[in-house]
Amino acid sequence: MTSLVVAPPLLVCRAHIAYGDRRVARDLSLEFPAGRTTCLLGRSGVGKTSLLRWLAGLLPGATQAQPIAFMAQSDLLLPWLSVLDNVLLGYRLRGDAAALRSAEGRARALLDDVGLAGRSGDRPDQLSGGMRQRAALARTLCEDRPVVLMDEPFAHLDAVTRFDLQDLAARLLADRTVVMVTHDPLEALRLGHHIRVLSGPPLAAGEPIEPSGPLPRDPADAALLGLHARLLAELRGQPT
Amino acid sequence: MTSLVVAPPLLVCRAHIAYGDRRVARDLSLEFPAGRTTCLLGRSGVGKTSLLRWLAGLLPGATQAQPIAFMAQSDLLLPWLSVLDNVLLGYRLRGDAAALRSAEGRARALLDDVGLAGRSGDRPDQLSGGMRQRAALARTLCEDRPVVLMDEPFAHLDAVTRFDLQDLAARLLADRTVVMVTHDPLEALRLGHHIRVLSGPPLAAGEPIEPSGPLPRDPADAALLGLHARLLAELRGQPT
Amino acid sequence: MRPLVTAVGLLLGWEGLVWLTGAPPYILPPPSRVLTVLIERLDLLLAEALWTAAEMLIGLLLGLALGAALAVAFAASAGWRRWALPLVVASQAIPVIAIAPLLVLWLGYGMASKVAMAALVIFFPVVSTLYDGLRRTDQGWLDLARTMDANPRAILLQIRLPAALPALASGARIAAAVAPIGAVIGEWVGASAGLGYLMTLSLARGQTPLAFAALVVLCLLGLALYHATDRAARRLVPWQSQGE
Amino acid sequence: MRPLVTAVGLLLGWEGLVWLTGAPPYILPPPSRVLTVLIERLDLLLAEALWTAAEMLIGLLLGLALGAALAVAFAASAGWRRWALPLVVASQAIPVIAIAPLLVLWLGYGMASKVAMAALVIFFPVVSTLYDGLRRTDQGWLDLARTMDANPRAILLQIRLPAALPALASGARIAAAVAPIGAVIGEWVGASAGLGYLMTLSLARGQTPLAFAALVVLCLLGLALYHATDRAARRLVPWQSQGE
Amino acid sequence: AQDKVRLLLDWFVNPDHAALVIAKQRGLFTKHGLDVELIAPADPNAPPKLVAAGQADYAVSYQPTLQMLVAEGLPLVRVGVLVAQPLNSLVVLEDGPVKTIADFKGRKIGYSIAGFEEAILGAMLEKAGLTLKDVTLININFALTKALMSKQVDGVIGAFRNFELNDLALHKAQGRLWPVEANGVPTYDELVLVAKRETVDAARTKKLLAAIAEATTWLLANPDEAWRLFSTSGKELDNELNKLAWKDTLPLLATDPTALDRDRYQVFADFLLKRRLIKQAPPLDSYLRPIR
Ligand SMILES: Nc1ncnc2c1ncn2[C@@H]1O[C@H](COP(=O)(O)OP(=O)(O)OP(=O)(O)O)[C@@H](O)[C@H]1O
Ligand SMILES: Nc1ncnc2c1ncn2[C@@H]1O[C@H](COP(=O)(O)OP(=O)(O)OP(=O)(O)O)[C@@H](O)[C@H]1O
Ligand SMILES: [Mg+2]
Ligand SMILES: [Mg+2]
Repeated sequence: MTSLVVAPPLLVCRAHIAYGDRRVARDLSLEFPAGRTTCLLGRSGVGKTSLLRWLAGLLPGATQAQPIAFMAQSDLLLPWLSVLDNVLLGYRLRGDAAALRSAEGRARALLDDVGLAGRSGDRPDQLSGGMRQRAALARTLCEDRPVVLMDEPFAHLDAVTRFDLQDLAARLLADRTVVMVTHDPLEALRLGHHIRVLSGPPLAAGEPIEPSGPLPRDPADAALLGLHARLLAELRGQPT
Repeated sequence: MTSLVVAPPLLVCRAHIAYGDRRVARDLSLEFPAGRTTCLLGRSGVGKTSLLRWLAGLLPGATQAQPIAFMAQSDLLLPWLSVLDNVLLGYRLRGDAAALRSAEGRARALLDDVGLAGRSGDRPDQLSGGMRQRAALARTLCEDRPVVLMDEPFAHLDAVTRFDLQDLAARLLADRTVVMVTHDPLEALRLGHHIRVLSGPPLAAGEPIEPSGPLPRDPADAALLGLHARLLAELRGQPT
Repeated sequence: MRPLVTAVGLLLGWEGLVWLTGAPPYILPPPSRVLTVLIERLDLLLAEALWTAAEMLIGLLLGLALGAALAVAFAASAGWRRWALPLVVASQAIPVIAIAPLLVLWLGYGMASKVAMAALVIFFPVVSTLYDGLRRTDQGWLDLARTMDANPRAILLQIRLPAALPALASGARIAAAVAPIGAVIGEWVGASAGLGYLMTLSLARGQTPLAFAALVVLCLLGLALYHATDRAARRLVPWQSQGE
Repeated sequence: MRPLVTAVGLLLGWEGLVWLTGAPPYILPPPSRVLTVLIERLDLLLAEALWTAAEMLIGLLLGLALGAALAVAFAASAGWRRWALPLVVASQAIPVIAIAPLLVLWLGYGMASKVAMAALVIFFPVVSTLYDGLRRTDQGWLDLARTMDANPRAILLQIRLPAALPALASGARIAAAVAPIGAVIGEWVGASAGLGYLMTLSLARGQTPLAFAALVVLCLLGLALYHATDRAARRLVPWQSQGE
Repeated sequence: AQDKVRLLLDWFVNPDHAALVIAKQRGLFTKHGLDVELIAPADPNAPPKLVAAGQADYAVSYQPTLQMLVAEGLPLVRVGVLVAQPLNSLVVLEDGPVKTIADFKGRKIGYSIAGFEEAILGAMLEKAGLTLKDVTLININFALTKALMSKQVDGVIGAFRNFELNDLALHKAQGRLWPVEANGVPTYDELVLVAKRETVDAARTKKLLAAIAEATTWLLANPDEAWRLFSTSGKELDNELNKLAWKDTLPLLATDPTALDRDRYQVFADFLLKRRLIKQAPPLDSYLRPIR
């Protein structure tokens, strides 16, 4: 399950983001290095989701340069499709029958990985909140794109499931350009090559923090605990 | 802001919970002590939300014995009401004009507490995900009920905001009977008089864990760290 | 059992109305008289009802197909929207008396012109509600589909259309309810059979009870079609719980 | 500018239709003739249009009010649903020819019976869509309201009704589009003014161009009412983005 | 004080109503102490029923309609006459293939009033040696000239001799016409005045008919001035068709609206019976009320 395309970097260049009169970002420039996972932290409402939507080309003025997989803050499952069909949504929408057939096996495997093997025929409204989030995660991973954008992908999962799925994501997303919004500093430390704390308004990114060690990292690592404190302080608005 | 009614205990007595053929709980009996906060942990899909809905009297066979405030897993803000009006929804629905007037001040204070002071006139679709969750929290707290049921109330909040709002909740919910579902063992340790790990199916509750010390507890406490490991193990299905 | 109770209740209400307003039998015959005629002339009524039912059904199917196609065209193309939408709205303002000779000229006096007239009445609620539904799609879904490189066609057919099915169901219910009058109006184009024809005929001859018996049969046909459509519509959107 | 282009386009299309089908002028007059008559008899047409517009507007308002009230009653009470819903559905099957004498009997020859007839046509889409909307309320909101000890009335008025406003908007759009035909049908009850009256009269007199001029004015009235309603409907649900 | 009278026309105002309109315009009703309101409905079947229901005092209707309604038990009486002969006729295009009624064999005929017009047509065809089975009947719903001119049908029944030929002429077509009463159908009164049996007021009716008679006399003597008065009395009356029809209609108006030919009703009732349009013929006295 390696994509053939080499993952590109993501660039934000002098971006303006505004909703009506409310300016979220102004002249924002930022780079997300190719083939790496960048975790974004930031206070609620600072503009993380907006930035991600910008990167996905969903905001006015933004463009989507390369194929991406996008996992939004809400699960966005289609209620009329089974869980399996939801996971395969991208292939169904692109209408390539051969690709769809060949993807089905992977979709089932992914559902198995996220613990929904027995639920692939259920409708989304028969799932619990965490199950829905896992289905959305499986859909995003199934897309198999060089660039992956994820908005709080594990927010509704219990600690154990979260830990396992972090491993899964780290494995499947290796060598892709990933931008992941999270509220959990430990999650960022476990999964991010780079971690950036966003502040604002206007939206600004702190210096990238680059913990060492291969992904996924061990959260019990003492070095990480120090960074944890630093992240919290930065979040609190007191850069150390 | 103390409620006049003395908070009652909550009892689940030989409850059956099922969706069609899918049995979630069978002959479940459980007690939530009066005036205390019980935190529920459990794997995704085990039935936490179902249990909470049972307690709220929202499932067939269940009854709602006393006034409750219920915060669901999704924010359930009404898109046609301003944030302030959403917070006051209960008072508006009950149609008691005097109560509504007297609650407005508290609602504004609560919006201030959750960091939405400047957004009380906004429509919910102008808020970020975390802001919406904070508005829903304010609505729940504004209800000022002796029994409060909350389903993952802080899931979409960054670590700092979450910490502050945990304090707020602990302060405002003291002496009430609170049942809170959470996925964060540290949050449970910080806020719960009792912590119960749910397992299943069929749904069953582990022995109550009762950390010592007043709420909110300090997460850095060494005693809590031990309990943290125990909770994780119990979640993983290996009770220590 | 329940429909029977309802029917008896309605008949009593009707009798009460006759009694209260003092409407003479040649304007509003009492239900007892209408029932007698209904039973006496059942063979005639059923034969005519068959015609009307056929017009209703074909008109409804045609109206649904045409309405759905137009709504999709409006949702898909600004050109269709700009040029055809005013036409569609304006078409609802055309009385049968103005359009009947045209229909006859193009389609002749056969069933085709009647069905066309019926479909003209029936298709509009379908276009209108479905088009409304198609432009109300959740923005989140549309955004998701865009990130998946879906073309507008796929988005329309696989996201917007299924999401608009509850709206279509709503339109289909209205369409089913107006199908009887559509068929009767169709018969006005020039018919020699059907309940509408029978009604005009018997009203002209002063046989008001027979006219009302035909009306009762027409209403029953309408109710049956409405309930069948309602059932089908509920089945169309199983993911959406609908109260009674 | 754009409406003008549309109008010219439609006229060209009409002329083309006449040319293509070879419809004789006494059945489908060419737009040039109709335009001439339209301009020559503008004062007459406007005077008649005033009547019809009044009937349309009053009928629409009445229909909206009645439809909304009934939908709320259906949503609130199983009794209303059981007894009145079949009546409402059946009411759509009744042709004007059967009910006109009754209306005159009860409401006299004045405007009241015409408006009543128009409202009868107009109210149904409103009941149907709004009632559909009322029974589609998000279960989460209903549960929340229940935990807040809201009585069914408060839930209906403060949760279900606002949540169903997009559906009501959909119904109002249909109602506006059928309002012209409602008014014309109303004029059938016995009128001495109005565009429908003028149309019947001139068709019977072989003055087809005048009839079509009246039809054009009627369609314009319909379009204007539709667009006004569309605007109002969008304003009704500002929280819901609607594409063009 | 003026006696308020509500009179329902059979249809929109047209030259057939000349006497009524002129009586009103020249104040002849007022002169006889009546305040008459003329109301035009769109459905010719409704007025007699509304009179029977007491919603109006008089209605303009047709002899065949009256006899069929009375046979169905409506409490109506004929109190006067406006046109004392049939207007109905069978019409074809002059340059069409049908030269005699016998030529209709295998052709299409349009009608508008089911039952009654079928019966008339049946009688006419039988006189020419055909039956209804030899032709195809098509309901054209009053679009007579349109159906003829667009060649959707070969002939139409229900054409009024004072209107349809003129309508054809205005569209530069010529019609050929067979009057019904000359081709196998008993003669009858086309336009009659009816009232409700129980409440008919002889004295008032006398005044009404007197005003109508006076108006008829005047308009026959002053046809051009009468046309001006008529054509300006309401909307859309001043048009070519009405102008042409006016000339053809005046000679058809009954000079004596009180006239009553009882035999004609007996014969026509028998015709209706034979054609099975009525099940039994009510006694003439029950629905003929001579006003002298
Ligand atoms: N409406 C429904 N119809 C059918 N099955 C349902 C429904 N709601 C929940 N379930 C099933 O009931 C079980 C318990 O669901 P519940 O939502 O209570 O889980 P949970 O513990 O809250 O999970 P999570 O942590 O993911 O929110 C799950 O297996 C779920 O699939
Ligand atoms: N549709 C919208 N209309 C108006 N304002 C909006 C809209 N969406 C977001 N905003 C505003 O833009 C700002 C950034 O929102 P965004 O959703 O990007 O925050 P976030 O960092 O993702 O927050 P959270 O952690 O709570 O999800 C907030 O102030 C929010 O109120
Ligand atoms: Mg966000
Ligand atoms: Mg849950």
